[in-house]
Amino acid sequence: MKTLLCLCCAALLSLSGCYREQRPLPGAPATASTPDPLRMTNLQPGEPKAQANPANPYEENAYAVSQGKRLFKQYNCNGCHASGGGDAGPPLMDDKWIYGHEPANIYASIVQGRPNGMPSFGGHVPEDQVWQLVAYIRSMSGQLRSDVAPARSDSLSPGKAEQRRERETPASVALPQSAK
Amino acid sequence: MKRIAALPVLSLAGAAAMAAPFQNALKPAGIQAERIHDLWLLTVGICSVVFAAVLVALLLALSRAGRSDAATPPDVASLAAPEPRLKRNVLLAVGASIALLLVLIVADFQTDRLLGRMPLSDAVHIEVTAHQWWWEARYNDPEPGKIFTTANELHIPVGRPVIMTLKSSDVIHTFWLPNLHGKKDMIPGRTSLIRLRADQPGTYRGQCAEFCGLEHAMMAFLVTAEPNDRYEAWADAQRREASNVLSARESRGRQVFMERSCVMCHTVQGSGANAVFGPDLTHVASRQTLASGVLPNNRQQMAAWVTQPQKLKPGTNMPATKLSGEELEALLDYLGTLK
Amino acid sequence: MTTITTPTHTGQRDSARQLEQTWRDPPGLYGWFAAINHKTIAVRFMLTTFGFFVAGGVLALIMRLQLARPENTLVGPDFYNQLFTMHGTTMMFLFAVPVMQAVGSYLVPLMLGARSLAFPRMNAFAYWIFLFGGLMLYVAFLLDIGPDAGWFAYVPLSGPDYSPGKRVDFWAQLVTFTELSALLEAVILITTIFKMRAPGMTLNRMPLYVWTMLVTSFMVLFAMPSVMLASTALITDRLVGTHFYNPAEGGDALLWQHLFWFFGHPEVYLIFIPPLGFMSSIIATFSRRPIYGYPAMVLAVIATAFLAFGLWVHHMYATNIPELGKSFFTASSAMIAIPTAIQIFCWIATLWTGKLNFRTPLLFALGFFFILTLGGLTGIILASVALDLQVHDTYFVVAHLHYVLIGGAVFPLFGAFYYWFPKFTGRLLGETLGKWNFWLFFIGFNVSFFPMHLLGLAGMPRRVWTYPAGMGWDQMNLAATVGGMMIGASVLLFIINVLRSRRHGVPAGPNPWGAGTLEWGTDSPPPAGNFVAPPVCGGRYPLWEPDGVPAHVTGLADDRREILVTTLMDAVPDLRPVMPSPNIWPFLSAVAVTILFVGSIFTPWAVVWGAVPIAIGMTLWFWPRSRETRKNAASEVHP
Amino acid sequence: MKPGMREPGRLDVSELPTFGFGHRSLMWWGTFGLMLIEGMIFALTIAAYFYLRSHSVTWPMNAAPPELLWGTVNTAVLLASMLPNHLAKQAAEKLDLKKVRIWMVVCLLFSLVFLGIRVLEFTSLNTRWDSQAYGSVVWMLMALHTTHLVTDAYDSAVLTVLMFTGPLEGKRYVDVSENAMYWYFVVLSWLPIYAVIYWAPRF
Repeated sequence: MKTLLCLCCAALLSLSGCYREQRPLPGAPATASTPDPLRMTNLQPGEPKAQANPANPYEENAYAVSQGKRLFKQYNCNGCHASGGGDAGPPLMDDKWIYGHEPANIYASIVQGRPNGMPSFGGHVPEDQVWQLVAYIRSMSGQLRSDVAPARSDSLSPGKAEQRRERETPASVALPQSAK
Repeated sequence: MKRIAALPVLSLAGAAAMAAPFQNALKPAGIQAERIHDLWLLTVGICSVVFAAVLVALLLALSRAGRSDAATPPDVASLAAPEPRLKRNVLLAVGASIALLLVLIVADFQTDRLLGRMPLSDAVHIEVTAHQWWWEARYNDPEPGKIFTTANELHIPVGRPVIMTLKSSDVIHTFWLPNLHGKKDMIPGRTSLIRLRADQPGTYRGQCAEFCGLEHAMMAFLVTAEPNDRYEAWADAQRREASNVLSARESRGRQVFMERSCVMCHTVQGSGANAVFGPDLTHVASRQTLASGVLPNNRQQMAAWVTQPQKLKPGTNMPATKLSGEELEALLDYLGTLK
Repeated sequence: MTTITTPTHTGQRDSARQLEQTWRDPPGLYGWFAAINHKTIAVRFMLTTFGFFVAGGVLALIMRLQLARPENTLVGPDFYNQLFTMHGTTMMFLFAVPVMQAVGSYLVPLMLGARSLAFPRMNAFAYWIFLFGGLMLYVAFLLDIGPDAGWFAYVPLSGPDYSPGKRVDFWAQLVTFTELSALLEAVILITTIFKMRAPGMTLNRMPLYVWTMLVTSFMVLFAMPSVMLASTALITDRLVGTHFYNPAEGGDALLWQHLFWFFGHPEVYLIFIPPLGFMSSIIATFSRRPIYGYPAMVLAVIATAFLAFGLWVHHMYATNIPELGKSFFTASSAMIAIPTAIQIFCWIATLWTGKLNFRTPLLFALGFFFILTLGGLTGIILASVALDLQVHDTYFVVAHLHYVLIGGAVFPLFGAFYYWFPKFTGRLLGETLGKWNFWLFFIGFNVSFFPMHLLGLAGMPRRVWTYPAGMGWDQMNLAATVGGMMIGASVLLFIINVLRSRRHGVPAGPNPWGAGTLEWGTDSPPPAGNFVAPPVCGGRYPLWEPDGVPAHVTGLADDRREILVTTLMDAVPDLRPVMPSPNIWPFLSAVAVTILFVGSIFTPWAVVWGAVPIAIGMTLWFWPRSRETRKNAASEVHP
Repeated sequence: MKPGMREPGRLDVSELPTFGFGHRSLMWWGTFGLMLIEGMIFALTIAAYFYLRSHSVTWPMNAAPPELLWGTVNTAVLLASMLPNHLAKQAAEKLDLKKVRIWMVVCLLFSLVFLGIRVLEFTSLNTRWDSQAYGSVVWMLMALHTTHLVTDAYDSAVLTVLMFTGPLEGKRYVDVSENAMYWYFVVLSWLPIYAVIYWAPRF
């Protein structure tokens, strides 16, 4: 029967499944390998090194990104980054990146903190949660596929949902005047 | 295969701990559940009678009716002539069913009125907030100093009315404590009230009844109904801050608590940890269960819960925390002091 | 008993051949996609819905295996949530409602003595839409994009914030697919029933089954728009950031529940009313007499339909809506038992005074009495606010709804398959296997679902992927699983029976049961044009009329698809329009619509660019072919 | 039974007309069914509008009511379009091809005008679908009705072309007449929607 046939074909496909839709539970799946320690201790601003940046698998996974969004609120990132708009801390939804826009750079910023007020969350926030945060932060400037990036929240809407943001082309900038 | 779950191995001890408290609508232990149970008995009685009557009528019909096969000529007389006997019997049956329905409807209205009329003097006010997938309970009091918060395990005084304000912090949950009362939804953006009273002391188990996501199945809570004086004693204990008189190991444990992920979500009154995204742990050691009614609260389960929560409650928002053996032992010691 | 089509003289035999030429679908692969004959489409429709029924059943068995023992880890919460969502969605949207329309689209024209359904191309289109919707859902499911927020998809859990990814969007679009298909079918059936009845088939001679399909179709028109609106609002919330269900921006989570249950409760009766028609057909035939109390039966069905729209709130008793409202809905929910009671009593009266022929169809009809009555009574329990507060969202409700839907719909449906299978295929289903099929199903069903009443009262909530040991739930869950397996086995027997009987069954002849309605007056299976000479209807059971069918219609062209249109009330011959001929555009348009719907899951712009191919497809579908037109114009008679 | 039985056992229908207008035709019932469905959808959306309103303190929620100008103009245009539409219907029922062509073209011109104005209407709603629930439901109503305008305009366009190019037969006049009926529906269903969108926020 035609129906059955189609279902069988789909069954073959499904052996792979659709990673976007899986629910990787922290600890369970392979999170991105932590960037090498050299880069970890590298605080100098400006161009991220040309060397390979490990990709963040969570950037392909809608559930992980939405977890990142939840943690972003929970860990009160809004306190300084005001839902990406920027306040005491720099905005995260624009194209300007002081310490680099690659997942590894953002990971380092969160884990080690940065001068001028960004605290270090190393140890406090487990690794896979950091990677979830990294994925979400990159969605704020439209770096993620729109079918992975979060839709609007059930809250007062701060503006366009991440999934509908224009993709910014990240540019590196020096520290803002205020911070000097 | 990717869909095979991580194995939540609940030890037999766990099962036992869960077996003790009941969760049963047919064992009312409070006035509200009693009233519903009375209505239940009446309704089931009437329905059984009706069911029996219909079946008897059917069987009689089958036994007395003649037999036939496809060749038997159809009897179309009824198209021409009315059938008064059938008419009378059908009308009688319909009349009887209408009458019984009216009885049931009246009884139901009556029960609703009674449920709304529970005396409320000297009530305990509790604000219960549901989270994915645990329960937060805030005991309100006219004196701000006497307000305290706990999680997943409530104590209430026997014979005193309890007024619960129900809220949700994320999706729709339903508060259900079958031995004491029926359900009430907890709908984000709305608050609702549930009034109940425990008339027999005991520990009763409740569970979220509205599908609320990955761990809907593991969102239970315990309510302990006890004499007023013991309740007051418990409440006083809950109001106390965690003591800071700690052994070296214990204060090392507190250091771990403060430096690792625990502090990001949990509160321990008096320790400086005051995040509100997980259950308040000020008196965690005084509770019977962990992970909202899923695990018995003992040292070994606590260790498993801290280090690999996803194995015990897949989908929970509690992150796995990597700890050295020494850190873990110290942390467990510290948590053990939170009585 | 008279049959209508046995050719009497050569003239008629020629016209029979000619009619077959005119009405049959074109041959070959193209013909397969261009087919529009209502019987061809209906058979495909039935097979497809039955395929989904089996698929949904398999999902249910996996769930039962998982719940067979406490703390089982056969499947995890993520997959389990997809399982029960898919099971509910499949059974409600892909089986229960469409299968009733599928059977109706086969039988209604035959019972009315008509050559075809009205709008045969739209009928084909509706089928393709349905098929593609169902396939989309299952492909998504196999790709791990299966919806996991429940078939009721309550917001905010199903909303943008708590259901990341595309799982729920596929669910919402499936709703759009199936409801579109169902709405079109409803329009087709209403038009057919009102305007294409055999001359003399006044409304009060219409078979009870046709009445149920008429009422059901009207209910579809009023109920389904509600869920389409709800799911559209859901998908816009998720995709373009509207705030229908966002309390923080003035939306409301309960808006979803109102819209959903305003559809959802009538839907139960969409599923339940056509089987009442099956019952009336089967009981009349196998007790060899007309159903007692025809007017009462018709009025009862209509009353059920009206009441069905007045009780959706009894799914929301646990929410904080005003008590007064709840009392009203308690009353109306209880009152809907009355029309059903009336029908049950009328059937019993019919059996009481009839001569019974205990064949498998009658067995299934009798199974209905036991199971549906029990389900109806637990329904009265659920109508009561106070009791519902305890059993709502527990396994008690699972038991109740399966007693109502399986007892009220699936048992009569199986009876109907056994009853009409000879008409579909020309051969009878095996009687022995049939009896096994029935008894396994009947016993298995009760073993599986009766304990669930007790489970619910013993505090077991619905939709839990596992449960702790020592709650006193273990044995009852095990029993439920065993019963489930028995049901599975009996459905397997049914399939075997069908496959064997299709080839080796006893040849049926036009009227194997000696039934009284018009579909039995033509060959089995019926010719492409249904009737060589369409009958004139002389009573409620035309074939049982002492002097048989008073006359046959002549003067309809047999070289083109000419049909007879009669007047609304009295079925007086009025027009003889020409029906459209097969072409492939309904299929292609359905493909275009599918592309738009699936595309709109990923980008709102799909609605814009996806509309272009649809416009093209529909235009070519409508555009008249000049040869045909000339032929028709030549023999035109102006009003 | 009409028409008369020539010989017993035969009901000859060969003199019956092959098409007819109004509720005699199947097409009328098909259109009627679609109108019921769409009417139901409009009604439910309006119900949702007032449901949300009943749950909100201020209405419209932090937004100004839509400007009246374009909506009102469009209402006038839509109402006016009923005249050529009516004449097209009459002509069709008289099987008068020349008149049908003329009035169908006029109708098409009207539809171009009100589609143009509809665009301006969207610009004068003073709210966006994603600003709050009020905006969402207003845009939903407008989008639903606009869909009907577009589809009906397109139907009429196709039918008009057919009327010029052929091939024609009697039942095409029925199509024209049913198309006109559907047009009535689209116009008349606009009146309550207009009242809700433009006037409800003002009271």
